[in-house]
Amino acid sequence: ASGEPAGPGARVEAAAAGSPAGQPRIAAVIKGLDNPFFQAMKQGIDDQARAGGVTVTVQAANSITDTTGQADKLNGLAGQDFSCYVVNPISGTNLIQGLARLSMLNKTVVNIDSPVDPAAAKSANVKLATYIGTDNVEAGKMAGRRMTELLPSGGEVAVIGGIAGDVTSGARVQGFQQGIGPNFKVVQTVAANWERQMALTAATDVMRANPNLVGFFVANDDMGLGVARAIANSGKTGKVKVISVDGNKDALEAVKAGTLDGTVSQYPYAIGHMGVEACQAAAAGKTLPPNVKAPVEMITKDNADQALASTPKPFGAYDDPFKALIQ
Amino acid sequence: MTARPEPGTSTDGALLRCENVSLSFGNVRALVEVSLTLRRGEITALVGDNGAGKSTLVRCVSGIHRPQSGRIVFDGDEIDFHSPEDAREAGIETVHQTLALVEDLTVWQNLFLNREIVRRLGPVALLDRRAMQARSKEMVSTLAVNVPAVRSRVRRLSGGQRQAVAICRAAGFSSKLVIMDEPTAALGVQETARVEELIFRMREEGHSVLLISHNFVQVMRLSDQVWVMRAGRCVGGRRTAETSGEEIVALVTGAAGQ
Amino acid sequence: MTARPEPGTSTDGALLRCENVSLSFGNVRALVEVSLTLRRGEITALVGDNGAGKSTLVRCVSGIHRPQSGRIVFDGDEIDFHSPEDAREAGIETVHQTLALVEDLTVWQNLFLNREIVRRLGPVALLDRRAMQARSKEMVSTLAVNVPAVRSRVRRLSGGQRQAVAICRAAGFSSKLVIMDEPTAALGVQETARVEELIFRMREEGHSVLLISHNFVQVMRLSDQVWVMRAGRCVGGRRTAETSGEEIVALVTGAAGQ
Amino acid sequence: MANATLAAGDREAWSARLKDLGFWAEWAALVGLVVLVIVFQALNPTFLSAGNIASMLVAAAILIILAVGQTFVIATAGIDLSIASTMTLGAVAFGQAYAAGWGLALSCLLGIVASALVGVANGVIIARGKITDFIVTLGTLSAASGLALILADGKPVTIIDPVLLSLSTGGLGIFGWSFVIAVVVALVAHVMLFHTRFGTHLLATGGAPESATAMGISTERIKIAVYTISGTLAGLGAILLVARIGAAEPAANTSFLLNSVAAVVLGGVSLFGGRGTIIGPFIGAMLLVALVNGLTLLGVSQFYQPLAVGIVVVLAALLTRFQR
Amino acid sequence: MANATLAAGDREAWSARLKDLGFWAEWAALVGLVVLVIVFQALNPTFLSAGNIASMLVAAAILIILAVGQTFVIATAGIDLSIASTMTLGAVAFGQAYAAGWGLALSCLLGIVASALVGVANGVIIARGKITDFIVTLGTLSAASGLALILADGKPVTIIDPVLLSLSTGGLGIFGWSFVIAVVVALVAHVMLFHTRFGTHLLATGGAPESATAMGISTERIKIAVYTISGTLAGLGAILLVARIGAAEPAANTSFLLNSVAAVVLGGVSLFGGRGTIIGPFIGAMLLVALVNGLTLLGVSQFYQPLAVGIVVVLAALLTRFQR
Ligand SMILES: Nc1ncnc2c1ncn2[C@@H]1O[C@H](COP(=O)(O)OP(=O)(O)OP(=O)(O)O)[C@@H](O)[C@H]1O
Ligand SMILES: Nc1ncnc2c1ncn2[C@@H]1O[C@H](COP(=O)(O)OP(=O)(O)OP(=O)(O)O)[C@@H](O)[C@H]1O
Ligand SMILES: [Mg+2]
Ligand SMILES: [Mg+2]
Repeated sequence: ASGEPAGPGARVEAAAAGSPAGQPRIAAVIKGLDNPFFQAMKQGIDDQARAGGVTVTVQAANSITDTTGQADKLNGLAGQDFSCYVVNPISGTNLIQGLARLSMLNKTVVNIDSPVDPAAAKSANVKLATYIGTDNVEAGKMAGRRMTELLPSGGEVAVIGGIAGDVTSGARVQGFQQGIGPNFKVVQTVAANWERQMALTAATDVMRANPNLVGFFVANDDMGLGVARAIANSGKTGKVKVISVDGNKDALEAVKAGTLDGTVSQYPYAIGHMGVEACQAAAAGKTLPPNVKAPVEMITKDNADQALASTPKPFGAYDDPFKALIQ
Repeated sequence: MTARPEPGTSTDGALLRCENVSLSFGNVRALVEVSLTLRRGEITALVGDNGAGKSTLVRCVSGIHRPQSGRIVFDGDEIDFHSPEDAREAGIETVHQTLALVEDLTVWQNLFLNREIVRRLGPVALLDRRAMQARSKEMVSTLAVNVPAVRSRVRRLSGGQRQAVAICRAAGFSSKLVIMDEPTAALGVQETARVEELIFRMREEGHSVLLISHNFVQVMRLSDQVWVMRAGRCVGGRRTAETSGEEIVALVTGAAGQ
Repeated sequence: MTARPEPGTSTDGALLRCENVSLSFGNVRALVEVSLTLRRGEITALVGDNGAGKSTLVRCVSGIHRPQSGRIVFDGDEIDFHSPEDAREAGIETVHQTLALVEDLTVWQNLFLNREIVRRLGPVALLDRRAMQARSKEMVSTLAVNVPAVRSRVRRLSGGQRQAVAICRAAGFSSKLVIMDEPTAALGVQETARVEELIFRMREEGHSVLLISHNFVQVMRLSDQVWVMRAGRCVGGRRTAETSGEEIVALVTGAAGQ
Repeated sequence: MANATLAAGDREAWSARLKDLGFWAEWAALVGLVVLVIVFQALNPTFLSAGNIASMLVAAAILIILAVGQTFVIATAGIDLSIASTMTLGAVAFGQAYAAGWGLALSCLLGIVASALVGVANGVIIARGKITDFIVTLGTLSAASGLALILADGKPVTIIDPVLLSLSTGGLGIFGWSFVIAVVVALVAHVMLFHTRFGTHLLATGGAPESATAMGISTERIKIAVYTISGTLAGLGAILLVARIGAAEPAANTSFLLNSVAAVVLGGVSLFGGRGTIIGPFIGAMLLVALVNGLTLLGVSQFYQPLAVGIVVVLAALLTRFQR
Repeated sequence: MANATLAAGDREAWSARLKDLGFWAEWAALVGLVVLVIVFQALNPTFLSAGNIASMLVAAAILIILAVGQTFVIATAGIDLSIASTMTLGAVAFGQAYAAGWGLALSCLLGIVASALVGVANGVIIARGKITDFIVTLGTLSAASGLALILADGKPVTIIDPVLLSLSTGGLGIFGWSFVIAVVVALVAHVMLFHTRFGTHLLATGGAPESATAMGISTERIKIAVYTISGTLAGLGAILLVARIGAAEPAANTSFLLNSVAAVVLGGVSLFGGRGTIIGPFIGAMLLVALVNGLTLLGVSQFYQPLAVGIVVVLAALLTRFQR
């Protein structure tokens, strides 16, 4: 329900942008730099742009915490002659200023992945053409439900998060806590700064402190692989479950191999892909649906093969309302 | 072996009196029960071999070190300086052997360090650079032959030029006692003559001077009283008029008893 | 005004010859067409006011600065040192005025800096600390009266003790020319006497010595030849035997023509 | 007469300076900035458009303010590694107070005070405890971000306030308010450093602490003062940060730390203390911001940007090689 | 006879040293480590279990190796900010070579060579270009991580190799192989620093570069050498990192940077150069690892951990206050 766009009117904007032949020039500002999740997103953007014959510039923040740097990049692009902006803000508000400027210029703004804070958007007169993404809280919930499925009798679990205070990590962890059954007890939450090496060390320590631990929830795949390694090192493979979020290729392979017990795949590829489609649709003067749910899958050993075969695209069918608009 | 004030030196005219001052660095006994007296309005010399403890004594008087035992009386009051600032406020200016100039600051900034001239502009006090530069120029040219630019950094100066700046700084501000630790060591003949003139002038103006020097000819020429240190101890003091260079050398080398 | 080698000094026995060496720092002309000659096996003195350019000339000869014009001939070859290492390799050891000791290293480490004694253990060469410490002890005790521990850091030493260490370092290694920039400035009487002895001994052993000093009595006592600098120029040279302290003073102050 | 010679000396000094390579090295950051501007403008004409200049200036404001604080510390031969997390703590304190209904002014004050207190703690521990600056501020880096997390319970607080919004979007022509504030801060800092006793004592403390002590300067008091200044400026930065991103977040703003030091060093200030300018770090900060902005405008790929930033930083620093 | 007096001096020096506060300060990191161990053991008995000790030692190995490299640099009054990203680049180079089928030995070599080259670049630019260490290594920090991203195309490479696996899991009793390697590195470094000419020249370069130059030491060569050593050790660290996590990632390992410097400073090495030990940084690294391990074992909340780390770091540093 979050990420409700603050206003429709994509048609007017596309016209105002005056793009020749309805071809948008797209600028995308996404989050990470060194994280495969956002690379898949970029790949989705690039692939669809190539397929649709539109030009696109993708910029990313220096790191997942670089709120002001990301704002600077959007501001840098805002002054240029782009007709459509695809943004994946690090926090709910950090891009507000630049977005307000874009709305003033009547540019199309497509919000993907992490939602812009609706209240802030409203007060700054930010008009979002559409929102495409999955809720990180929802992803966490799926992981929690999967954990409950794997361990019906519950037990002690631990959470390995990203940098302490990070918004994405916080939402995923919050979701996980909501998703697990009442028999579970979260004994510890450790911040491993999104680093695989730190996650490995932390998981080793946590298992030592809590010999009865039955599972880990890890806020992204990269750290999840570190935790899986820690479990293997201490000979507890299978005895301690790990579930992470993202759906990167390496993680899918680990799920297939059984070292990872599941990953919530959010399909950043599809999100990026649809982001560009939304721009195309807006440029063609179509009215965009305000809120589009991106596909999300719980990948387990059963469907890991399928997932791997189609990665980075989702293996199942999913609802893409923009496809019809740009046909 | 321990020295005590000469019978001849009455303590009435004493400006500074050290009594059994001791200080060790680890197992180096730099000062061992040093007692000596400086009279008001006189030039007092302190001589001794390298490593005898002269500079260490100076540092005790000027607030850099605190003696581990013994007491120091200055101008009638027992002093216990916690910092060089205390000593400067009490009226003791020092030219340290290692100069204590700030190499990255200019000559004028060094001369007026912690004595800056300021103009008040309402609540704020701004530096009066012009005034300080002009005064610095005057001060330095009284001593130096090859006068360095007052706005060049001290780092650029020759050894003797630095020495001149350090002496100017100590002499330029009225104080009761000016301590000079080997002030003319790096100076040329002309500059040395000027510094000696300056020292006499200071005595005339009523300041007291403590002079450390290895140049016994100079010591005999300038001083009213000589104290001799050897291996951390003060081994004797003489009125300059009543002694000779040979006697002082004998005291320094330990060839003579007290 | 420009000085040229004295008619009396034949250039045959010359170990070092500077010809029209000039060097400016920004707009400070530190050396202006300096020409002078040092003879083999002699003690040559260089005198002049503070800031006259003596140390700068020394730094040119020992490879720290490179002259902007002019040439320097050492031991028959024109030299163009790119670093002090070149100079040391050519056989020039220098005691700099600012000492050039490493304060955080110990006395023995300083004495053997870049001249370390090593023991070969297969492919690796390890320091022979004991040997260096023992030799250091000997070296320092020839000069110092209050001998500092060779394993204490130089930072801890008194002004004169440091000077002694610096001199030991330059004297302790065989070289063709030893340059000493005001070596006895900080030294006591006894230490000064020992250094003077050392300088004579070096001459006897066939080394040449370039001595910079503000002490004209010392210069007259020690040297065979005196060169005088004034404001960056070499204003004259004399055989010591043929001149007097007064003449030298007159040259330094500019009271006499060449 | 003395004045007349002085003035003559002035002119002479200037003309000599202009010929001196060292003079240009002092202005390395400026030379670098000018070169960068010319290159970017040639490659992409929107670079010098009013809109882009305005957004660069606004983007530079926080970094300038932090760099000024860092300059004071570095001029005393210290370093403030905690500057970015002190800012985070200030932002969180501000955010919590605002969310608790304290009102804008009071919340701002609280944010600045919280940051200033971290600075005071730094200064007191360093000066009185005689511990290396690096390790103390490394400790407070960690401690301040911990405090921020605890205070905020790890969650960001969205702050929507019309005054803050106009602070971050309004301004005088192309000069956004936050840039104007940064300029004022830099001017005051310049006067403090070069026209007050405090400034001279600060440089003496950095250049030769023992000599400064021997001249009766309390280096302890100077140390405490510079860290307090740096903390306070971090607090001011925190307000601008909240205004800019519309939220008070407890997550660390790590990039500001290295960038603030980089701006100072690019500005020609020696890390060994004793020398410094304010204009240098100011321009250094602008250089860093212009660099990222330009690379973004040119659409340099995200993977190549760090490489490009690294190379330009080293090249800009090469200009300072003639210094000293 | 000379030898006899020397030996007597030795004994005297030792007994005097033990009474000297300064002596204890040199061992501040050790004192801190012992205190920490006692406290943690009292609060949680698993802390000193063989298993936990083993995992702490393994976890410390990489940090120790980086800290040793950093010590060489810091002893010359420099700082290597690029050490962590150089490691990243080494890991990526290794990973790419391995994935391309170069075989383990060759790939390891390539990884180390890639890192060493970054070190050489650092050294050459700093020494020949005469630019401040800080800014050059800040530049290569950025450039190396950019290169790593480009090389890896932003993606991690999973590496499963039995030799690597046993490197990260096997060992001599509780001493994992990687810890054993770290100890060997530290021993060699100690000998280099204190028993070779190179070591003395290095300390002279750090303590008084001008004096060192005047004595004919080529400070340029020393600078290049220390950065090359630091880069090479970062490469070795990269191999251990890949072995540990089973993958070569282009991710920036930022925490290693500040931790490596912190270990060195906690180990009593002055950032102003000219002095240093190897055992100090070694223990400093152990201290940092034990601290995080202990806090995790005790289940200290993630929000309180940074605060605790900060406080302990400052307290440990307080022990060094009597130093100098
Ligand atoms: N900070 C210190 N730490 C350890 N030892 C010291 C320290 N300062 C001085 N010493 C030692 O104390 C002794 C006296 O030193 P001091 O500097 O007072 O000698 P001095 O008489 O001034 O000699 P000089 O004529 O050479 O200047 C010397 O042996 C010196 O090594
Ligand atoms: N690195 C430098 N930069 C600028 N000026 C310098 C530099 N070194 C020396 N000078 C200037 O060059 C002149 C000569 O200096 P030098 O040190 O050679 O004098 P000196 O004859 O050794 O004097 P002293 O007897 O005082 O040691 C001085 O005016 C000095 O200020
Ligand atoms: Mg002395
Ligand atoms: Mg000189």
